[in-house]
Amino acid sequence: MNDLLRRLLNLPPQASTYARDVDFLHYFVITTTMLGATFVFLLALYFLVRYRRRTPGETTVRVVTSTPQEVFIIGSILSLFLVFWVVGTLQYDRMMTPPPDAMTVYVTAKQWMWKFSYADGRSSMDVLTVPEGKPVRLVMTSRDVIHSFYVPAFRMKHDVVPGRYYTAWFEAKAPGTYAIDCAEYCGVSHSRMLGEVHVLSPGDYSSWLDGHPPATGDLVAAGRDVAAQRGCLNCHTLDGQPHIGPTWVGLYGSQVKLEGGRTVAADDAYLTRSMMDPQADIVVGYKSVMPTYRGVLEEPEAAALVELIRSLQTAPHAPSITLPKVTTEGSALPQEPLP
Amino acid sequence: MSEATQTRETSARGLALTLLALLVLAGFSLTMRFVHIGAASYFVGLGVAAIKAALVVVFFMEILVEKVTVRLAFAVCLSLFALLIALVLADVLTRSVPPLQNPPGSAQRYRG
Amino acid sequence: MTTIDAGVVPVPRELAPRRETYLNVAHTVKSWALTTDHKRIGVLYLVTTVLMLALGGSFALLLRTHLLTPAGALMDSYAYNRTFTMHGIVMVWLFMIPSIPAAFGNFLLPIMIGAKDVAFPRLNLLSYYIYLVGALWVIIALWMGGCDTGWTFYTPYSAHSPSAVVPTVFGIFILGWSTIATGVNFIVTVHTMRARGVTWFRMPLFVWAIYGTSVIQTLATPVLAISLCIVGIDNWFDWGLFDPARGGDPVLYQHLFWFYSHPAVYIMILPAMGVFSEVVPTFSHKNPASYNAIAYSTLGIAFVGFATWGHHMFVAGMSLFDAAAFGVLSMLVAIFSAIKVFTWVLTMRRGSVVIRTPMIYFLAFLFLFVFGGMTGVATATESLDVHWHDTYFVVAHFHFIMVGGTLTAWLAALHYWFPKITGRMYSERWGTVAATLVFAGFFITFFPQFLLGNGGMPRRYATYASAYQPLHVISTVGSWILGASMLMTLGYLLVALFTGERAGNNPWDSRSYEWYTPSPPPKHNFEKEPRFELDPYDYTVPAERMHG
Amino acid sequence: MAEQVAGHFESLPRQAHAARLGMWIFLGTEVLLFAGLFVLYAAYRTEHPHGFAVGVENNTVVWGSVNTGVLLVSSYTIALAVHELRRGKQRACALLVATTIFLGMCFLAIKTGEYLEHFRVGLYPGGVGTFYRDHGEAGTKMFFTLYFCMTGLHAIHVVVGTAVLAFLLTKVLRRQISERAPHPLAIGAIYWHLVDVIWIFLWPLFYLIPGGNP
Repeated sequence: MNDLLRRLLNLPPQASTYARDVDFLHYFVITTTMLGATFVFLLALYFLVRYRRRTPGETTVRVVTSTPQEVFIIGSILSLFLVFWVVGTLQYDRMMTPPPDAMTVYVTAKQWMWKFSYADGRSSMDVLTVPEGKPVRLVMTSRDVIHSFYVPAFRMKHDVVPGRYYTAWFEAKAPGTYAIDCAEYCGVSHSRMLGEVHVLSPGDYSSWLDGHPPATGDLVAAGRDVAAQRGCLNCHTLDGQPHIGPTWVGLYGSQVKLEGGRTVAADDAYLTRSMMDPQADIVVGYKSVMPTYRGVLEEPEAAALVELIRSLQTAPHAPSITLPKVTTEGSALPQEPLP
Repeated sequence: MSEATQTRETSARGLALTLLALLVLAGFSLTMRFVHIGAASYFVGLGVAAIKAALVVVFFMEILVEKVTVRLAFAVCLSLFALLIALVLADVLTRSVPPLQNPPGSAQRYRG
Repeated sequence: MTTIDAGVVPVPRELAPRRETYLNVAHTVKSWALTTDHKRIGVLYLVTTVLMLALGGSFALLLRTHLLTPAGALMDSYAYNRTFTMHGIVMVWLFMIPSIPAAFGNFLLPIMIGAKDVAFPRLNLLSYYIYLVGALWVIIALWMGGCDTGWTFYTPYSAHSPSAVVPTVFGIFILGWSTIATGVNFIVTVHTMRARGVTWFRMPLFVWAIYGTSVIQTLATPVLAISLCIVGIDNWFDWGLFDPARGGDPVLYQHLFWFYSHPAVYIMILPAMGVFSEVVPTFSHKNPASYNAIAYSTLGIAFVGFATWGHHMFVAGMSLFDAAAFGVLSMLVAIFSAIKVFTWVLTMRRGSVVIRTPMIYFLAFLFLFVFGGMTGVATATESLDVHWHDTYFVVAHFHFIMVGGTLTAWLAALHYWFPKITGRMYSERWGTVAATLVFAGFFITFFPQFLLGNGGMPRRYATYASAYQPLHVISTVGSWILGASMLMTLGYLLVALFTGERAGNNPWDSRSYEWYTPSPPPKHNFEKEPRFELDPYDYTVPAERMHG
Repeated sequence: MAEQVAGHFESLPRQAHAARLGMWIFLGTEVLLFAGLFVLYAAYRTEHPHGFAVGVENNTVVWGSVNTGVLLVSSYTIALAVHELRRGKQRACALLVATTIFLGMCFLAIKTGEYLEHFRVGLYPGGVGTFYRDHGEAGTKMFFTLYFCMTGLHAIHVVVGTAVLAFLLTKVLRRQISERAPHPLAIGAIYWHLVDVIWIFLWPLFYLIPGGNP
């Protein structure tokens, strides 16, 4: 039944986990509304024939539908629409909130091409390679105008807006190649801004990973090298001691209190933002002295740093030296001693 | 029946009093500029402005003298204004993705 | 379908005395150019909007023919982008919005409430000339190569587009003030100039529809004016009000634009509903199933319509809370249309229905509008919209409403009030053939686009994947049929203008107030002070009782 | 030559009511025209509180306040003018309308002075100018771009208002508007009051409210 209706409505294959649910709601909404439309049209045809004019200038009796009848019609239609809305909103919220354990891929849209950067440092143009059966979180931004990342087979679409990191996600169900389109008009070659999602079975995916070794060996080691080279360690510590910048120990996934009273979860997007745009979120008690690393740090290096910070959540490094107490003047936070 | 005989218009004295009230309120909101009251300054500033606007609309524009359709029309315009602000701010405030101060790309074209 | 010939009794030519009407009162160009007679201004708008329909229609045929082959048959992508943008702009602002309110609203509103003219006749003429200046600026932009940002002008692309954005935006800005002037004029007319006995609930329902449209026009268009102003400033002076690098947020532009543009689609559909609220009772010889339901749902659409714009932005990066809020409000506004449809259909019950061209257009409207309208409710369901947004499904939906709804109603209005405006009768045979062809052409054009949209074909694509070609070919052939049938309609109506038989004052035997006055009506609408004892839909008494 | 009743209206009060209703609806559209910009201001202030606070601090609050005073007094004078016209005092009304026009001119002069002062400091719309070298926050750039947009649009409305009042002044002087039908002047006055009301809201937003974290 599902396949028949899908083929009848010319829908692409249901290749992501939520595609099936969306399609079932689709069938329910389309059938109920088309039945309603056909009923209304047939009712009109019936009245047309049944009450056709027999003699010219014929007068008719004044008939007004009673209010209860009106209320019933309105009530039934409204309740049907509200059912659409409730199911639609629940599915929409699930489709728009990535699961926490999803694998991250950075998507950068530029006028008329897609660039994908993976967590382990590799990046590719217009082709997104993901394993089957694992949720993939796309952290997307645009370099120029609004684009829209649209994979019809996954029933997934999200605008890519310059100036913000929007996240969208999918979990591919079956290996295969699925087309990516740009859905938001973005200029001359809007219709040629195409890409492909290569979904590989776990075996193929691991051989694909081996086939393309990431730039450096162990990610956490790569992260520490980058942190040393780029001078991160001048302000941030790996052993929990407070210094000019917040320590990275226990940072990943914690709730960070910011200036102006906001608290933000320190997830991948927050860490990336803090590297690329440190002025955006100033942690309470710290001065905003950090320079921006946009254009300095390549995506793979940023990804390696995030992996390093994630690893420090459980295994902080032993303090090789005790750093001088730095009191950031005017900071509301008293420098409590190390636990 | 010329309009002059309608009694509910503002008298000359009423107009002068309204002006005085407006100037006093303006003075007050000016002083609030130099008093640091933090986030409350939004409500004080806009609240005083709303009071002054109401004074002008009621006493100078004499909206109460107008027929009910006029008042209805103006109320509808204000309610649409409020609807637009409410729903847009609801979106901006509840959006989980903050803006970037200087986002990648989209550098602006400097002229001069 | 058996058509019983009744009601149409043409008056032989020599019997009609040489009567002074608004048409033959003066023939100089000045009398037309500087007229403040709302009927003449209505005719001027009608002629201008027909030209604009032809212009927009030709762009549509260009687009459809281009899409015959996946790589594009006629033009390069830049030309295609400018063609679909100008198709959208010309159709929306130059034809759809003024077509029924400005042409038929101007002509009929004062007559239907027993007034001599609109409240501000000079402002009425001024709004026509502002419309002409605005249209001129859009033509200038067209001559300069046209604008390629889509009729939605989304930033930041509209801020950087090299095409003729500024003249286009300036033209629409001026058109906006013309619609506001007309809107204010009609609102004040309905409030202050109803004749004795014409209370709010004894007015023809077309007046309610035009009143609701005017309210939306007047209140929504200023926000369009300011957002297009900003687009113009951003494109010309690069002030970057929506530029993320300078603190801007492109999604805010979408909020401002759609705050106007969703009420704008109600500006387009409400007059269509008004036309059929007149056509169905007249041809069923029966009072509307519920006068209050139609009147109140008109106001419901007018006001709740302002709160539903967010369903255009479900995937644009709006917060989940707002998406849910706009979702439920969109469902709420949909029931008002549903009420109207049920009321029209129930009006035919226990009536005395006869089939004429306007009624055929009503059946076409009923099928297309309800079918199209329901897909609107479907796209307002958030999770389904994620797949459908910016695909051909949405293109098919709004064409079902705009062409299937408003254009069908415009054609029905053209035929229904043709005798009242020109005093002559169109040929019923040609009318029936053309109506059926319009319906067939339309359906073959736009039904395949639903399937294209489901298949995931994005809109505004100059080139597409070859898998979609069969459906595109069917759609293009359909567009040729639709184009041909529109030309045919224009043809036989022009012919009827000169050779049609003389229609009597009330060829459809209707009770609505505009049929009390002779057709074509005299300069001041009524020879003597109009006294309407009967309700405009009282078919319990024969037509003779109308004139007391 | 008193204002004659337009042909299609039965009586003068009905025509006056129609004119006032038409003007009030037009004022509604003007409010909604500014609504677009107020919404942008509100949204951007929530996104860049600090940037806007810096903007408010560096704005010419003295000139802005003088302008507020000027507009409030001009609102009073035009209201008094209508009041005098209803009492039949033609000359006093003409004098008051002239003062209102003069105050409108003062407002525009002060506004131009303010803009020149901003340009001198290197502060141009669109985030361009030397001022932004040390106040480079994106929010500040947006603050001043919005400042130029909203006060510019308001200044245009002041110019239109002054022109309308000048036109009405000529009709009052030629006694075409008298106490029998004062509504044309009343309508011009209502438009001027709206221009004043809009400035009443612009003034705190751009000059007075430092906001949460200065």
